[in-house]
Amino acid sequence: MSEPLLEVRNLSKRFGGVQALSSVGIKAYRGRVLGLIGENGAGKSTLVKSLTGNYQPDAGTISFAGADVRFDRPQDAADVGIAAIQQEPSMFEDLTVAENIFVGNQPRGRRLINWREMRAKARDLLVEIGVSLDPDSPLRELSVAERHLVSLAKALSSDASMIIFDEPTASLSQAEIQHLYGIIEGLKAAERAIVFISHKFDEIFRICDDYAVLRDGEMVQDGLIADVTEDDLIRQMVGRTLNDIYPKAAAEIGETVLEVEGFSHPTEFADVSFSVRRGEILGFYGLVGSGRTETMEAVFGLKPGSSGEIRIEGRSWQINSAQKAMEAGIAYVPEDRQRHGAILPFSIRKNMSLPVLGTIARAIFLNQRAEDALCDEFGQRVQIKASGWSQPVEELSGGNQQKVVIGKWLATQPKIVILDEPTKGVDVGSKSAVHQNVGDLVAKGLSVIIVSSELEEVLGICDRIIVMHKGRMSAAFERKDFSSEAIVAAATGYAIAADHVDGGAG
Amino acid sequence: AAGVAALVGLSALTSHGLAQDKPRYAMLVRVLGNTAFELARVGAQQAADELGVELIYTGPTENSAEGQVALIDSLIAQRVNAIMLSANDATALTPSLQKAARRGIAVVTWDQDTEATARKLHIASATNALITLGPAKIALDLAGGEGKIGVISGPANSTTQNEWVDELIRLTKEEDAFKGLEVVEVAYGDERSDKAYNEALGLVNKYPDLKVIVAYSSIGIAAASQMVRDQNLIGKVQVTGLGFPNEMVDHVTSGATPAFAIWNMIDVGYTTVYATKALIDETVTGASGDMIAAGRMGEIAVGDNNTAVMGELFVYNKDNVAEAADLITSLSK
Amino acid sequence: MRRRPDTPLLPIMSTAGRAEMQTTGHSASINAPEGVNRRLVQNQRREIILFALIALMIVLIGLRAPQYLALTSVDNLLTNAGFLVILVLGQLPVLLTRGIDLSQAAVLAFCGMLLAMLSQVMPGLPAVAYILLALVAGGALGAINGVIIAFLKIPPIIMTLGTMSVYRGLVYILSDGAWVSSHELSDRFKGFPGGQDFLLPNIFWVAAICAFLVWIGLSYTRAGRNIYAVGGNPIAARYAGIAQRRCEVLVYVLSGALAGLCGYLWTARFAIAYTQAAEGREFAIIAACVIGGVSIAGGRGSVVGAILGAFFIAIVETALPFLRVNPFLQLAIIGSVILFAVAANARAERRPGRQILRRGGNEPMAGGQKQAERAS
Amino acid sequence: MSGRGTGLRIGSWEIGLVGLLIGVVILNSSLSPYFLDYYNLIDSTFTFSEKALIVLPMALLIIARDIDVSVASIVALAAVLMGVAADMGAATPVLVGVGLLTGLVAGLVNGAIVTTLGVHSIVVTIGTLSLYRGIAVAIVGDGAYTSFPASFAVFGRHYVGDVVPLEFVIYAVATILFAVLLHATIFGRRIYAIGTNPEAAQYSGIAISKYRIALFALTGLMAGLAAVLLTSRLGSVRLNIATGWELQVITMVVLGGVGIAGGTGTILGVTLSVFLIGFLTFGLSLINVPGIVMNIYVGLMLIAAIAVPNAGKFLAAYFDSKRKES
Ligand SMILES: Nc1ncnc2c1ncn2[C@@H]1O[C@H](COP(=O)(O)OP(=O)(O)OP(=O)(O)O)[C@@H](O)[C@H]1O
Ligand SMILES: Nc1ncnc2c1ncn2[C@@H]1O[C@H](COP(=O)(O)OP(=O)(O)OP(=O)(O)O)[C@@H](O)[C@H]1O
Ligand SMILES: [Mg+2]
Ligand SMILES: [Mg+2]
Repeated sequence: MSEPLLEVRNLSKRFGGVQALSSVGIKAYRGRVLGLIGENGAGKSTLVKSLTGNYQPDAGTISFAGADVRFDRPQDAADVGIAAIQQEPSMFEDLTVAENIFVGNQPRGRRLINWREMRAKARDLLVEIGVSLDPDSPLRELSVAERHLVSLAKALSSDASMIIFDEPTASLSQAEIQHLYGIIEGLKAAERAIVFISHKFDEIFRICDDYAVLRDGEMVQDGLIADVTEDDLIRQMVGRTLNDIYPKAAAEIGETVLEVEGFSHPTEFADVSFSVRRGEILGFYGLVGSGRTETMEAVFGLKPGSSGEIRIEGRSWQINSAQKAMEAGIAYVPEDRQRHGAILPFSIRKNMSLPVLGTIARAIFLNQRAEDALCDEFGQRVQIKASGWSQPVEELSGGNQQKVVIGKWLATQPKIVILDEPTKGVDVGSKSAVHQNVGDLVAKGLSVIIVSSELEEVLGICDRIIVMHKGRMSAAFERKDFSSEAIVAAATGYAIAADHVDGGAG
Repeated sequence: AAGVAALVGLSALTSHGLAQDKPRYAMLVRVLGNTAFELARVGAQQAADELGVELIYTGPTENSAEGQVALIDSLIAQRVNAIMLSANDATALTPSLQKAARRGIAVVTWDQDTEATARKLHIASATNALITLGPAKIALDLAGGEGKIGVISGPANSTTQNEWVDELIRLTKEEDAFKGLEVVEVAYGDERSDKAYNEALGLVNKYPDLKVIVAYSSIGIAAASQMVRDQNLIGKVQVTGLGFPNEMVDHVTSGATPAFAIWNMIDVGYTTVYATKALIDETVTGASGDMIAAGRMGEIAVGDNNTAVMGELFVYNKDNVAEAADLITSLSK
Repeated sequence: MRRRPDTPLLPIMSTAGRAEMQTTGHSASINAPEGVNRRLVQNQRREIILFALIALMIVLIGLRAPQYLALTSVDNLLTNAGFLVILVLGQLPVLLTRGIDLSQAAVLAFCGMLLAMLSQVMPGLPAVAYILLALVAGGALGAINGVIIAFLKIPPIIMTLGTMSVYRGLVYILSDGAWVSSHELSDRFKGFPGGQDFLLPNIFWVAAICAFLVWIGLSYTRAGRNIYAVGGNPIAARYAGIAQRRCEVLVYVLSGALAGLCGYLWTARFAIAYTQAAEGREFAIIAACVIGGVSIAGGRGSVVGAILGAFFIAIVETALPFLRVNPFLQLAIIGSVILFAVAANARAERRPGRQILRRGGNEPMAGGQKQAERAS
Repeated sequence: MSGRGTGLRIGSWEIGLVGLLIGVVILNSSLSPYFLDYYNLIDSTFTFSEKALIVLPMALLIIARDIDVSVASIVALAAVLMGVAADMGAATPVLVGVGLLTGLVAGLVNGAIVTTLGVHSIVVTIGTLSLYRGIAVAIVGDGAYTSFPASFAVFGRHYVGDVVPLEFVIYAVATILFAVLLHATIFGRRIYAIGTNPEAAQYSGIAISKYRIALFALTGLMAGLAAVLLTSRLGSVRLNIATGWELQVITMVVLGGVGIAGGTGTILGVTLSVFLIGFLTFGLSLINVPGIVMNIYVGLMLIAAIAVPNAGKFLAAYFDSKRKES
């Protein structure tokens, strides 16, 4: 193997109490893909951000193309030719696609920005990665997937010799992921060095040449993908073996609890009809941007202007607000847990009690004893790991934050629980824990709706799957006739076979 | 902490000595920064020096009753010997002033009066009739006996200024001498030069045959004169009213304002301090008929309603304005 | 990229992509003129509406009070609008960075007084010198705002609320509460701002020049685009390696400098400097920006819009005296007009959510997309 | 700032304010012999009690990420309408009713416009700032309302037991009520939640719009109460009554440690800052510092309160990086 393009030697970084990285070393080569693997909080993103000048490491050396380098500002990293597609591509809603690509180094004439040139360059880049986007369209009109592709275009625009993908597929659908593989192959062919972070092993084995495993901020092992099996990797990253990530909870299925009929919204989705039964797990699969979140938000009363009928245990409800939905016995664990799920600066206690304050208060006065009791009961049930109920949620790891949100909703004693992307960006360990919880819920006789973009997940744990495409139901499957091909096809809109679309009322 | 440090520093800059020996008279004006009161202060200071009194000059930043009430309370707290004020609200100050009286503080009003129960004595710069008359006479002969005149008043809420305007309108309607004049409109300049300027401009545009603009506000007359000069209307539209020599010199020399009138604020301030001293020394009681010995101003009689009036307005024109201006500038620097 | 354009990364995709680009209306706008117009109209919608509104207003006023359209009063309008435009041009970039500058009026008063007193000691200076001095003095006061906001992370509204009082108080200390009036100001000092050397009032021309420069700065320089970026998404801006602090300092210096300039013009125009000068204009400035479609939340707003907003307010203020409305009603009218304009804006202010149902053309999966169409 | 969503716990901010307050008291008593005098101090509360009544709801409003700059205009409108009622010979209870009702309605209107238009409240209330005072001006014109019944003067001028002004007692009671409301009830908790993360609050089933409207209404109501006390104290209403209060009120709130970004702040904090500013300005007035110069000190204090701690952090970080260099 030739000289490594990038070599990192015993890099260390700590945040207050957390030692995010301790003397980590990795190598990346031109024309090869290095897979960076590790649990949530293992330090992958921190490593990336140290390589892109967003964080300054406390110790260690980075040598790039043979020379030692240090990045005080993100610009420094860009200058030597390192580009990254960050885990959450944060971009500029109000600027155009072209501007988002070239922000900070717009093409200029003598002094002034040359807009025509900028548009042209942007268009070429977009064509090269095969996206048909108008360089002039404001970013806010784009879907998450499109945003990822724009940030990829940005990475390419800087003519970087090394490109880092931090969990690029977390919010992408199968088809989009396939597309991304193609792009990465192309980059390999163009002699770029690639670093690829993911929690999904199929991808890692699909496109990585080398791997490096992080655990609690330390390098555990690295080598050639060819030399390892999935189980080896899992053992190395969690330090133990996991038996089953997708356990199928065996709860017996009862009568119909929730019926949604002819649900429509002027812009987001149209005539969605489905029903869930007691003890049943209903999966919603589809591409990102296919309108599942919107549909669920509407069921939970958060999307004004949506029409259609909702019946719960036979009784029909006019749900126009979250309060009403809770009253009706619906709980919604939103997709974006940081923004919608929890109030990060609040303590676990305050988060847990928020939806049920009215019921646990003495008259209108706060009742801390009752709040603690609440946490004891439901916090235990989802096994939150925390120093105490007074710990702010922002100090918890992603997985535990997710548990707080779920626990908070269980506290509302719901009949139906809607989980939107509950395992998005969650590592295998926490993932199986979440699935355990789902199992317990249905076992207790609740009904669960899971929105997920991960095929294995829906295939693994659902009794029925409804597929959405561009805001419409494109198919519905009973467990007996689950088939990956048919589901993916329906999701990408290939075969919309009418006979599949029954309200799923079963 | 740094806050306090800064405070100490700045207070040092602005805090005035607290000489306990001399008697302390507080001169409370309607609003700070108005030349009229600055002039009164000059006169008052002269008198204070002559009488060996310490003069405290203060006033609110905004022309509001709340501000003056707060200041009166703080003056009471300081146990000053006298409060001499130009009131910006006839009723609102009464409780505080009566409290002051109960604490043995002599209360004298000047320029603008309060309710009679709130003070012992009032020094009037002139009666409203006299004040209105000054500019009215000038306007009359500027207009050559007859013609349209527009009025620029101060803030719409200033009682006195409105009284003057009403009086002016009464004159033009009822007094034969002034029948020739027609007040076509009253505009409010709000003591803001840009507002006054626009209002004046509005007048000349609306009434092409407007002869004279009478401004019962020192900012108004300056702004109007400025407008007349900008629009090259000198000689066509003439400006007069109440103003201060130091602000009006070059409007007068330019011809925009051939003449204007004003009472002598310096004398008002001067007299007020003497009157207050007399009141405290109980050489006068403020009853009608009392004679106040007011230093260089000679003897001044107290009329009914415990009010002593200073007399006719003084008219400035190109012959006397310049030297008056220089005098004022030299005094107030 | 170190790659020849004729060998794209993804042969298969890119051809599909290209094919897509000709067909789908969404991306067509690049080369199809009607597409361009569509986008122009949709982006400039608010400005166009506002412009129409202003035109309508002028017509109505003209019907009611023809003399308002007389040349002299038009000059007067342009002068007043000029002041407001200059201040608004300073406020706009600040708002774009999610900031706010409440100290502008105080800076105006301070610089006005400073220069007025200066003109007493050295009356001979040419107007240019005064203008430069005003810019420098104002810029300095603005820099104090900017540096402390940027480096000590004080919320702008608090910082400028504080300096608003401080600067205003300093005017008083500087002048000892006294006024500087016409005859104490040299003719050189008063000459240019009062003049009409090129047909229209000089103040109007100054405002026009400022507008042009700010427009160029905001839309054709990296610094300008960075200002939009920082306001639109501070975190992303940091990742993009944009020097946030420099942007912040820059906008407050600019805001201060323009307020200072305005201070000189104002003082010279009305030939008087006093402590309360322009007091309370802060709100009018903000209102003008908002009416012009500048977002308080940062990241959105155009020079054209802001200027139209300034004219909107200036027209209302200057027209009321002509319309012979009861002076006591003017404030209430201004208030309801502001509210009306804000309400009219509120719609445009709402972000157009992406429309899943009608989102045709710009699917990332160009290839799959086509087949999907065929399949269905 | 005091810990996010904290209850009555005393944060570093409050401690800082106590320090400043002590500093100001020492400073003032050294500058003027008349400062440390019970009657003077208690009388000085007249100058801020009314504003402080508006500070309380304004704090809640800002904690919930809103703001109302129209409060001074509401005071003016309420005062003028009371004056009108008085002229029509209304009795004291009616006058109080008119004042409170006017405030309440004005506040409701603010809230309704803000929530329906979805425009930032500072923008909307800048509009109503002109509108409300405009209406007041249109009614009172250049005149003044002075014909208030004698019994009406109680609120502004009466001393409870000849030692404590009734105004101050009312303010003290209001402070306690607001402290309980914000720190001990579910409403307070929800207000913090809304201010810290409105979206999450909505997803948790909190009726955000209802809360916002209610807070605006409460602010209006308290402004109405302030108007009652002020009018009663002055016994005279003119169109420029209560000018400039909005900024003084907001200054007190912010200096009290209420984060303009929402979600932080305590009633203890704003109470301390009320007394801080109140005593500072009173002390300065005792040495006859003009009001406009006092504003310099208040402004500096406002800036210093946040700048000084941050400056510490900044320098620390700076030297830290310097060490890394070498
Ligand atoms: N800005 C920060 N401040 C404090 N702690 C941080 C910060 N960023 C990361 N951490 C901590 O450092 C550790 C590593 O975080 P990092 O984001 O690198 O994990 P990761 O491997 O990217 O996890 P994931 O797979 O969820 O993205 C975690 O414990 C995290 O809590
Ligand atoms: N153009 C966009 N602007 C803002 N947010 C977007 C956009 N596109 C997608 N998102 C966010 O990304 C997520 C996925 O998009 P969306 O929810 O609309 O589709 P979906 O069918 O729910 O897909 P999924 O639930 O798998 O994410 C949601 O959180 C949505 O808010
Ligand atoms: Mg990560
Ligand atoms: Mg979603």
